[in-house]
Amino acid sequence: MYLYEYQAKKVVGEAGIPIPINRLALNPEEAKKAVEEINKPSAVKAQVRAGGRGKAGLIKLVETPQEAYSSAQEIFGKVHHGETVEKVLVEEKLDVAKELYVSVILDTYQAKPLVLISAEGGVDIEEVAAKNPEAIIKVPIDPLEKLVLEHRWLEAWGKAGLEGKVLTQAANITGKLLDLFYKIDAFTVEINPLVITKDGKVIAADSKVIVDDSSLYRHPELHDFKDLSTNPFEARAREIGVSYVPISDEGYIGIIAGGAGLSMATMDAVFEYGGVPAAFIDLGGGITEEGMAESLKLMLKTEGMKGIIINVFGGINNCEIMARGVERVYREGKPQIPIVVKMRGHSQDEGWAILQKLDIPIIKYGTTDEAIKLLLSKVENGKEGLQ
Amino acid sequence: MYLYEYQAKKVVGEAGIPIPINRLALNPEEAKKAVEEINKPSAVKAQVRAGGRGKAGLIKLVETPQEAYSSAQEIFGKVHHGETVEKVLVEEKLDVAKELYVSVILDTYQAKPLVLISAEGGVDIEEVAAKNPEAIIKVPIDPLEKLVLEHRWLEAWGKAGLEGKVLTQAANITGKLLDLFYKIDAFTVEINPLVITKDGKVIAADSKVIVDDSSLYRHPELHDFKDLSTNPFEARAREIGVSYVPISDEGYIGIIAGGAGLSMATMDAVFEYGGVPAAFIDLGGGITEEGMAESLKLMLKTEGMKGIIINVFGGINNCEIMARGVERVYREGKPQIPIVVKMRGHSQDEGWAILQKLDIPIIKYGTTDEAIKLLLSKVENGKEGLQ
Amino acid sequence: MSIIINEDTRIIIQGITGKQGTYHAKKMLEYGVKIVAGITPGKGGTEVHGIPVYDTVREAASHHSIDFSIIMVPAPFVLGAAVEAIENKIPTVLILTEHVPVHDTMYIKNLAEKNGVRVIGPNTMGIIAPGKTKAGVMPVFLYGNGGKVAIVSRSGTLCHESASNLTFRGIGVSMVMGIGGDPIIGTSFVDALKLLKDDPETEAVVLIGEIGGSREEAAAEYLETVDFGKKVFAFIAGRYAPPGKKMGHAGAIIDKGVGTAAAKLEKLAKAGVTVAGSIEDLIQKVEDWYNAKYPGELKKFA
Amino acid sequence: MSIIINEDTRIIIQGITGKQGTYHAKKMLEYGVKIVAGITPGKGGTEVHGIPVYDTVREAASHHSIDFSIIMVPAPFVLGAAVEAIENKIPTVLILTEHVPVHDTMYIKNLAEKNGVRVIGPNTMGIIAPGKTKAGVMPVFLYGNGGKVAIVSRSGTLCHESASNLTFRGIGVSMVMGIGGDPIIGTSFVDALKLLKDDPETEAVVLIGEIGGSREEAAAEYLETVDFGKKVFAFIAGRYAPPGKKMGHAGAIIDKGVGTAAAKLEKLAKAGVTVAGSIEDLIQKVEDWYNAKYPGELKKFA
Repeated sequence: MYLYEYQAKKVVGEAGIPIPINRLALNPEEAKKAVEEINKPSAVKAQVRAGGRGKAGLIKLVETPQEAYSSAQEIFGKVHHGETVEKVLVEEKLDVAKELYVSVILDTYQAKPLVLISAEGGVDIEEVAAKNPEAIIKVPIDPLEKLVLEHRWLEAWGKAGLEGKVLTQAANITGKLLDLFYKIDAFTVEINPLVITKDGKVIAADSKVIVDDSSLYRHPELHDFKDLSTNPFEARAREIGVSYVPISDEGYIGIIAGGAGLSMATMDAVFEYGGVPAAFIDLGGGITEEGMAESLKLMLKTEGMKGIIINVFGGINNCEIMARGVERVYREGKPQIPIVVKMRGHSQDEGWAILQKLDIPIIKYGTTDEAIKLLLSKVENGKEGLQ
Repeated sequence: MYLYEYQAKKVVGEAGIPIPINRLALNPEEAKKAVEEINKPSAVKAQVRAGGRGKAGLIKLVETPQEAYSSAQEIFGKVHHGETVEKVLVEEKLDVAKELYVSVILDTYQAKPLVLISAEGGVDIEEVAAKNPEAIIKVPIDPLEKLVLEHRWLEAWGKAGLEGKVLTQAANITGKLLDLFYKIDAFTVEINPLVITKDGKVIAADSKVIVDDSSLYRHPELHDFKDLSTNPFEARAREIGVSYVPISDEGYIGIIAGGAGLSMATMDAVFEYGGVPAAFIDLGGGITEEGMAESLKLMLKTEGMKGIIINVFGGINNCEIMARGVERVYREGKPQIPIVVKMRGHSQDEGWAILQKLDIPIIKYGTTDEAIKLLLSKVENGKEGLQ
Repeated sequence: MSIIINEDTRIIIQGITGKQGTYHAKKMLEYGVKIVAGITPGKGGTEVHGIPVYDTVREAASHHSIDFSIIMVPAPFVLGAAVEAIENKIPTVLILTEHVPVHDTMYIKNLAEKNGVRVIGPNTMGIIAPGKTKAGVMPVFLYGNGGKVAIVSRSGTLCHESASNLTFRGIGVSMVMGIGGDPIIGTSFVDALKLLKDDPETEAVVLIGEIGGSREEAAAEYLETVDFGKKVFAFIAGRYAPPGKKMGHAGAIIDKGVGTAAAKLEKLAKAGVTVAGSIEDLIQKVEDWYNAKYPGELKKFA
Repeated sequence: MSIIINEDTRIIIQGITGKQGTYHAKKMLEYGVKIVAGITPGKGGTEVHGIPVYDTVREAASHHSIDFSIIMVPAPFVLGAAVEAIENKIPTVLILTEHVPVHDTMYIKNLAEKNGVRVIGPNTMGIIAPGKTKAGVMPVFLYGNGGKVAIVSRSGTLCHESASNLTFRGIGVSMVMGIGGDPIIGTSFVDALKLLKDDPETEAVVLIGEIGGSREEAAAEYLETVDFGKKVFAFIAGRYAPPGKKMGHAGAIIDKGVGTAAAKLEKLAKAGVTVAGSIEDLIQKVEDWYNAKYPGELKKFA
């Protein structure tokens, strides 16, 4: 789960890390009030996930509450990479003396948290890593270690050239950031820039937080931040307990598959043989008859759909149950587009029997490629009849 | 800090461990209301620290709210080992099938938490340890270990003979008890008895919690429980930043010393040479002139005081500063009882000079014994004149 | 003797009394798997299909020799079950469960390394040595009765896909292992390759990767540094994935150009691996190699 | 050569810029102690009495060889300072601070043992090798210029008391160590006895204990199991303490008859230790032993 800026700031601030004074505003009037309260030159920042907000005119510096009102009026409702601006964060402008960088990321290869520290903040850290790798200090953490204390961060920031009160503040913030990383099951907690103000305070000016979705069951405090996708198909899939992944707006082939690997391989095959997939549904494990039926209905409803491939195995799932799910949809009305099923595994004979009664072509022994080629030929042949 | 029963239960309950339904009552009317709310046969229990409440008639079983009122009326105001009953805990009576024992104690010698588990609960665990030591399962914990998980407690309780749902409940409670031990910096968290009810629930029927006073600065959640001693001398000493320890109600010698060891050795010497100490004040480290003056005044005010020994070193403290503290008291009026000072260490010459001007006898090079003998002879000689 | 498991491997199932545990215990027993015990706290003393159930691994270990544990408990309980198995020094611990919090896997992996325990998974279909034994949920009739090609895959269903097609074409598989689709996993491609290098039953290895992460790149680096001595094929799912899109697995995130299919395939090809553009292509390439090595032997199943 | 410290010992002070740190650094310099550096986060680059101050132990260690660290930071910061010293493998870490949370000391002690670091304290006056060096807050003129008797005590002021009286009577002390008054301490009586057993400068040892705990009993058990070969005296403060009363130290709790002065004295006496009923008695018994061993040598100071 990728948190919005205002959510990430809330989490970072609650971890005891100093953040700029800010207010979330849902309309221009609130943005105006926010600057009145902050009583300082401020920034009005659109809350969208994609980068490049500055260039897109979605961050405005304002001096007065009235300016905040008019800037917010401009920003609200704008669409940025498919996302409509519905919230703005109004935030005090800091008097920046210097910009630092600090993050804790999950080093999945080493299976350890990795703390990254740099005196060169405010820019893309990957650029720093490419141009001047020794400007980044990497501190790997042993996840079995019970206590990781502040001297580690004093040492690292000392190496980065900090001293005096700025050093102790930065070290303290780093310790809190690691605690936060563990506490919220994060993939990434990043502060960039970590600002030293002209009066010597160290403040997390911007932060990025990504949390492990699998851990959300134990984080009721993050439930408000749950990514309620604006895509109704993704939302419906979540209710069913499967995942719906849109692929291309121009797509017309739907993929229902078991497992992310097979879903992607099926998507690849569709492209490979000249088709364009619209979306895939990954059924995951433990799919029920109803879940299968609802998944198929959802895919059928996807705009522009011309053919569906169901590419599943009876492994952790069961062929008979999945076939019954398909059957249930057919009972409510035979779909008007071609459907091809490739299915094998536990209870395959029972599953095949059900599908055969429905006149659905089944690839019993071939590869995914064969199934896709069959489907695409059916879509091609049926074009005139269906349009 | 030794928590009252109702405080310990609150802490244990907040740790997620099931406790009996209970209400704290400050008067008989509240006790009555409590039983109305609990709506079950209950126990009315006086909140005092000393044991033997049952025998002293300070725990009453009641069936009705009216009985609770009259029982509470009997209990309130009673004095038990010097403590007046000002609160009662009203608590549902459990249907006990079996009583178990579990605690986490600080094994100071091994420097490790030690978890004690026994199927023989409800009695004094030291008795069990003496009579049937193998009935107690001891599980030492490595304080460096980040996670101690439930299978340890399943193993231990399984060895103790538990099974089924009772086993999993007891194991879960034990894990939470260890978490609590760490969380509140405890010396002891004990549940005795841990009751298995007739309907198969496992409930912490009684609990004892002792917290490390040195850790209280980081436990704002425990501040309400702070042991505000009813002894005004101890309370005043706490304000000054020293500790006042009453020794004997018949005592007439006051001891002001630096450090617990020297304070106790001085106390021993007073007894050894036939005197009876009333109290000692341990100045601790970093005593100021004012702290010294206030300590001496407090000791002078102690009832029945006939002579005071000041037995101090300039080590972490300073002789001159301590002498100035004494001087300050003398300036407000020369004490009417003999005072003997044994003082040496940092700035001893300056300290001695101040005391000599006040005509206070100083043991410069002798032992504590010499100082006590001198003081006791002065008290003996001055008896008539002072009484 | 196969790698990791063989006909003598004595297995326990942690979570045997759950729905999945009970179902797959039965499937494994039918395959002749030596399941010596099941573990479910609070269910000690009961039985599942005649398999004795214990409250703890320790208790089971006091009654049985244990080589391998399969963890099939729900995600919130995986940490506890895995740590229990590791503390009891079960040599191999396979975690089938999906949606395990990644921080939990991180802890498990580090603790396992400290204790010399092999972890496989989480989020894997398991491991099978066809005709000998299996520890997992794969439908065994798709895996035939043995062969000379090993498959190691991040995706379970792509194991089924490739193993079944190799089986149908008469080539067969020597062993198939799902290493799991999560960002952190216990046993990597490199770990598997190291074992397969010395496996006398395996003459070729199929690696099935996905976009995201760098495990395929690490495999390529490993293959460049050793004289592996066996044929290696590779397929990477997600070649056409839109950049930045999360593709089901948490591990399958393309982040700023790292972990793309193109990068992985290039590195693997450079390390001498035969890379395939699709499943069909993969199966065909293995078949071609097989026919060249053992001309005229193949009898297609279907 | 003395035990633990001697004239060559290079010492750092963690918390040197605090009031106590600055004062006692001066006192130690006056005694000729080799203080090579001080540590205070955020004060790196400054000096205290000419001693360079660093932000971290690591930085200090990159400029100086360090044998010993004295921790004088406030109680809430002791855990961090001690863990820092231990992780930097400073061979001996002495914690002067009182009121350290006992769970912190527990962690410190276990981490130190794992890292082969000796911890002394917390809540100690320190250690002194009279005439050579000191690491602590003791007034040096009470400790003379050496002798043949070592003192090991839970109480700092009882160190001053017994050392000053032995000095005044011309006997002197070879080294004096406060082991600290807390429930958990780094170096125990037994640890000290093991070192003193092989110390050529020490011919007799004075143990000064207190009621509570079982460290004196452990010392008695140790002395029963080895041929210690040196005279041992003991005094236990708190013989007359009312049972169950907390006597200032958290460690000095009489709990249900365990750790009483009587029990400790009996065990020590049984182990061949000469036990004393008061300070005067203790000093007198040491003097008697000395006079018997070195007749006519004593010249009293006062």
